[in-house]
Amino acid sequence: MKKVINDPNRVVQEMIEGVIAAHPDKLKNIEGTTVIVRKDAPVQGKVALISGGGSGHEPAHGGYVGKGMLDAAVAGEVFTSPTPDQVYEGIKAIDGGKGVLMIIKNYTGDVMNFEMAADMAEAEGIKVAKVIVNDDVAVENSTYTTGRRGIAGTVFVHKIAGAMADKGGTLEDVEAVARKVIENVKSMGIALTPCTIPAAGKPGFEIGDDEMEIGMGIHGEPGIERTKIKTADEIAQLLMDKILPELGLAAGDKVAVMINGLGGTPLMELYILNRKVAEILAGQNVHVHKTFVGEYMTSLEMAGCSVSVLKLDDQLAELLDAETDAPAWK
Amino acid sequence: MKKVINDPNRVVQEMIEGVIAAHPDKLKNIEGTTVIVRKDAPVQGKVALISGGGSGHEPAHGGYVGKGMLDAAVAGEVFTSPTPDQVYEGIKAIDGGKGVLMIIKNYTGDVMNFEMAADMAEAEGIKVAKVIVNDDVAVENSTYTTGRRGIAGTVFVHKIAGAMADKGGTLEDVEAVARKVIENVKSMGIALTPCTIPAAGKPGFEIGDDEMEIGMGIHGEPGIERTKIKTADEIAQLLMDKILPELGLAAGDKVAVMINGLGGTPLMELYILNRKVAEILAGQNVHVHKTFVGEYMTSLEMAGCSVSVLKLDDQLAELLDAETDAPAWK
Amino acid sequence: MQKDVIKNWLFTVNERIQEKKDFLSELDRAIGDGDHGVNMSRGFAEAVQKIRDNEPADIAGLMQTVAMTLIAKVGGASGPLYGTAFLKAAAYLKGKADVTVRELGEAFKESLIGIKQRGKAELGQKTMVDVWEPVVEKWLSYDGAVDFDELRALAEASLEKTKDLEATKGRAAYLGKRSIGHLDPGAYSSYLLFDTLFNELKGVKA
Amino acid sequence: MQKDVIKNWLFTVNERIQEKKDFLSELDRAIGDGDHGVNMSRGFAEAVQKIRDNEPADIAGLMQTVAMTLIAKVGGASGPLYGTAFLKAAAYLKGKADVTVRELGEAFKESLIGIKQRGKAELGQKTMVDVWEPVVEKWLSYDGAVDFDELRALAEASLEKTKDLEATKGRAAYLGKRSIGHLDPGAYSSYLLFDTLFNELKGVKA
Ligand SMILES: Nc1ncnc2c1ncn2[C@@H]1O[C@H](COP(=O)(O)OP(=O)(O)O)[C@@H](O)[C@H]1O
Ligand SMILES: Nc1ncnc2c1ncn2[C@@H]1O[C@H](COP(=O)(O)OP(=O)(O)O)[C@@H](O)[C@H]1O
Ligand SMILES: [Mg+2]
Ligand SMILES: [Mg+2]
Ligand SMILES: [Mg+2]
Ligand SMILES: [Mg+2]
Repeated sequence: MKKVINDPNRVVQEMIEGVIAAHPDKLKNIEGTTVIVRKDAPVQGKVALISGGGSGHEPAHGGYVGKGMLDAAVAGEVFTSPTPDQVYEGIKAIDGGKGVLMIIKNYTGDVMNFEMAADMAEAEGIKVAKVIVNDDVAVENSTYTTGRRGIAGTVFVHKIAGAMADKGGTLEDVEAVARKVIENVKSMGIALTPCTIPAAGKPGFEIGDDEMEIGMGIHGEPGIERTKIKTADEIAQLLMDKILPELGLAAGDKVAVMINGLGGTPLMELYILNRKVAEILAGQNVHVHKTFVGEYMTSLEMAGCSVSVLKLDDQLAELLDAETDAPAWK
Repeated sequence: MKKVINDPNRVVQEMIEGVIAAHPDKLKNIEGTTVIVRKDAPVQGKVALISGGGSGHEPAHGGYVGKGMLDAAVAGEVFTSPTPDQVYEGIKAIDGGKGVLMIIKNYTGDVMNFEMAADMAEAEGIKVAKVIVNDDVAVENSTYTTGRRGIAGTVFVHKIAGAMADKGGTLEDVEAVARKVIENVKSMGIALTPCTIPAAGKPGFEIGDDEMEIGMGIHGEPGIERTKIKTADEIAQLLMDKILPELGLAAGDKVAVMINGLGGTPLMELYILNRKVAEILAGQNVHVHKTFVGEYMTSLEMAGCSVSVLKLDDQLAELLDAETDAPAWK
Repeated sequence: MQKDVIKNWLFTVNERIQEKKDFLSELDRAIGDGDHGVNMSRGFAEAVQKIRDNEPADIAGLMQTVAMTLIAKVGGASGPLYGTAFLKAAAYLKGKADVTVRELGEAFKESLIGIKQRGKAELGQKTMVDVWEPVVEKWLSYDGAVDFDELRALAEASLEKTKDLEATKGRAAYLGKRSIGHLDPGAYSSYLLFDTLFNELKGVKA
Repeated sequence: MQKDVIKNWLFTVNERIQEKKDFLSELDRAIGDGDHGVNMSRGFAEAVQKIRDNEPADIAGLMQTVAMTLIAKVGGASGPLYGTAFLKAAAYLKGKADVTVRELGEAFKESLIGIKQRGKAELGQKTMVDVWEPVVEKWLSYDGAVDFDELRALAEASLEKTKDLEATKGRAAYLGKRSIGHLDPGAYSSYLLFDTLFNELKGVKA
C-alpha cells in the first residue's frame, strides 16, 4: 500500500482537518465529530441539506458543502456508513427552522443510520425529510431487493436540491425537486483496478491485468460482468446502452452529462470517453446542456470511471446552472 | 497498461475532441492542430496568453483556457514539447493586436519550440513576449545548466497574468506580473509510482513497493533522492524545508498554497498533506490567503503530489482572486 | 433472572466475537465488504468497556448501554440493526428488576420486529432475520419450560440454512445468485449471540 | 557537388536512423526520457517522404525541406535543434546550383552556430554540440583536400568522449553526476549524420 498518509486509522479525522485548513472561510467542523458544515450554519429561514456516507469518495461529500449545495456532510470511516449520532449532530447544527432534507445513497447501512438520526432529530422537534438516490443502472431494480445503488448521480441531487433551498423553497419543494432529479438521473461505471482501504492495507479485490469489471459499485461491489478490457469507445457505448433506455429520451431533449473519474484514471482518459458519449447523444439529437468531466464521486485510487446522464427540464437546468461556492463544484 | 483509450497513438487528438465536446460554449480547436483556444478568440484589444507543453498533464493546459486565464493552450504528444508550427498557429489565432505572452515551462524542448514559434510570429509582425517558469526547487539553480524545471506553480502564472490581461494591462504589464509570480512561487513534489505513456505501453521507470522519489519531475525525471516511503507529515515537512528558505517569508506574510495531485493520488491524501502544510505555515505566522487542493498539473496516472507556495502582495492576491471561467480553475 | 445473568452473557458474547472476528470478516469478504468482524468487534469491545466503567442499574440499563454503543460505534448495516434490537429489548424490559425467561423472549420478539422494520427484510432473504425469527418464534411457543438445547440447535440449523439462500437484502444482494453457497455473516453473529445466551440460561431457573 | 550527393546522403541517414531507432531511444532512456530514437525516426522518415513526393530544385531546397519537416514533426529538444541546423545550412547555400566541399563545410558552420544559439550550449555539456563543434572546426581547418576518413574518425572519437562528461544541458542535466558513463543520444545521432556524410563525400571531387 503506497499512500500519502500518517496513521491508517486516523485518515478520516486528518482529512477533515486538512479540508477545514484549506477552506477556513467557508467550512467548519463540528467539534468531536466528522461532520463538515457551512461556516455560517445554521442559515436561518432556509431548508438545510445534509448528505454523507463512508469516506473514500472525495470530493464527496465535504467538497459539496457550501452556499447553494449542502449545509452538512457526514463522513463515516472509509467505505463505512456514518453512525446516527454523527448524522444527528449534523442535522442539529444546520437546522435553520425550515427543516432538513437528508440525501442518502441507497446502501442498507446508509439508509438505516440516516433514518435513525432522523428519528432522533424528530424527537427533538426538527422536521426531517429524506430522499434515497439509486442511479446505478448496473443493478437490477426491484422493490423486493435492496435495489439500485447510489453513485455519482447523487452529486446532481446535491446541486439541484441545494439551489432550490437557496432560492427559498420549502422542505416540500426541495424534497420534490430532489425526487425529480433522482427519477431522471441514471449512471453506470466500470473499474480497471481495485483500491486499498488504508486500515485494511491490501486491495479490496483482485482483477487480471487485462480485465475490467462492468457495473462495479463505488466500494468495489461486483458488477454485471468481468470482461477483457475494452476501448474507450466500446466502454462509452456499453454504458450508454444501459443508461439511455432508462431515460426514454426523445430527439430535442436536454441533458446534463457527468464523466466521473474513480480516482486513478487521469483526466485525459475521461475526455477521450466523453468524446464518444457526446457523439452518441448527438447521434440521437439529444442536446447536452452541460458536461462535467472530472472526479466527483471516487473510490480512493481505483482506476475506472462512470457516466451519469440527467434528463433536464427548464426547472432542473436553471437550478443546475445556479451559483454555488462549494469547493468541489465546477 | 490499463487505460480507457482507443488508439494509443491518437490519445492527444481524441482528448482534444473530448474537451471541445465538453465545453463547446467556451472552447474551440484550431482545425488541423492540437491547439485549444477561447471560443471568442482573438479578443480584440487584449493582450493574449499562450501556454502549453507535452500532453499528459491534464487539466494543464487546455483546462486553463478561458476568460481571465489563457487564450490558447498547445498540446504536444504525451510528455513531448509541441512543435513551433503548432505554437505559431496558436499565436496567430489569439493575437488581438496588443501582443502575445508565451508562458513556457523550463524544459529545453519547450523553450526552443516556443522561441522558434515566436520568431515565426514576429516575422509576421505580431509582438511576442515570453516568460519561463522554473519553480521546481528540487533542481539546483544555476545559469550554467538547464536550470530548474517548471511544474505546478505554472498554473499561478496562468491565473495571475491572465487576470492582468483581462483587466486591460499592456504586454509589458502582463509580462512583468508574470515574472513577479515566477520569482515568488516555489514548488516541489514526490512520486510513489511511475506512469505509462500510452504509446510506450510500459511504465517510465521502476520503483520499489516501499520506496518514494523525492523531487521527481512531472515527466518522471529523477529527483534528489530515493528513500523508503515516508508519512504525510514527513513529506510535508521535507517539501516545506526545501521551499520555504527560497521564499524568505516573514511573520505576517501572505501566501497562496497549491497541493497538487499527480493523477493517481486521491484527494483524501492531498487533504491529509495539506493539514501539515497549513500547520507549518501557521507555525511561522504566515497567513494563507487561499489554498488549492486538487489535480492541477498531473503526470498521467502517477501517484504522488507536489506543494507550491506563492508569496503574495496585494496586487498578486487581487489578481489571483479575480474571476475566470476556465474549466479547470477553482 | 437477575442482572448478572445478562451481564455475564454480554461479556461472553464479546469474548466469542473477538475470537471469531477474523472469521466473521472472512464470511463478509465472500459476499459483502469484509468488515463484519471488525464492526462487531469494535462495537462489543466498547459496549463491555462501558458496562465495566459505569455499570447500569438493571437489565434494561445493560441493554440500553449496548444499544447506544453499537449505534454510535458500528456504523454500516449491522450497527443500526443490532442497535435497534437492543434498544427495543431495553424499552420492553424497562423498570423490571427481575426478568423471567418468558419476558426475555418477549423482549427479543420486540427486537425481531425492530430489526425487520429497520432493515425491511423478511425471512429467507439471507440476513440475520433468518436466525432471529425462527429462534424467537420457537422460544415463545413453549408453554412451560423452555428447552434451551433445542433452541441452540435451532439457532445453528437456521444459520446453516442461510448458506443455500440467495441474498436479496444487504450488500450481498448485489451478488445475486453468486451469494449462494456462503453463510451470511450477520446470521453468524446472531447465532453467536443466541448460542451463548441459551448456554447461560440453562443454569438459570425460569 | 550536385544535388544527388546530398539527396543520397539524406536517404542514407534516414536508413541508418531507422536501423538505430531503438538503440537511440535506449541511450535516451538511460539519461533522458527515452524518445530520441522515436523522435528522429519520425522526423527523417517524413523528410525523406517529402523529398520523394516533391523533389526540391537544389541542395538548399533539400536542406530547407528537411528543416521544415524536422521542425514540424519532431518536437522535444532535437526537433528545433536539427531543424535550426538544416535551416541555417539552407540559408547559406541558397541559390547555389553547385556546391563545393568547402562551401558545405561553411554551411555546417552556420548550422553549428545555430545549434549553439538555439540550445545555449557550449562544448563539453554532453550534447550534440560535442560532435558538431570539433568536426566542423576540423573540416574548415583543411587548406586543401579534406581527409574524410580523418573526419569520420574524429566524429566517432567525439561521440565516445561524451560518455565521460557530466550533462549540464538538456534533460540529462537533471541526473547530474549520474549522467556520467553514458553516451549522449543526440551526439550519437549527430555522429550518424556525419559518418554517412563523409562516406558519401569520399567519392566526390572537391
Ligand atoms: N436489510 C437488512 N435486514 C436485516 N439484516 C441485514 C440487512 N442488511 C444487512 N443485514 C445484515 O448485516 C450483515 C452485514 O453487516 P456489516 O458487514 O457489519 O455491515 P455492511 O453490510 O454495511 O458492511 C449481513 O450479513 C446481514 O446479516
Ligand atoms: N541545450 C541543448 N543544446 C544542444 N543540444 C541539446 C540541448 N538539449 C538537448 N540537446 C540534445 O538533444 C538530445 C535529446 O533529444 P530528444 O530526446 O529528441 O529530445 P527531448 O530531450 O526533448 O526528449 C540530447 O541527447 C542532446 O544531444
Ligand atoms: Mg461495511
Ligand atoms: Mg522528449
Ligand atoms: Mg460488511
Ligand atoms: Mg528525449
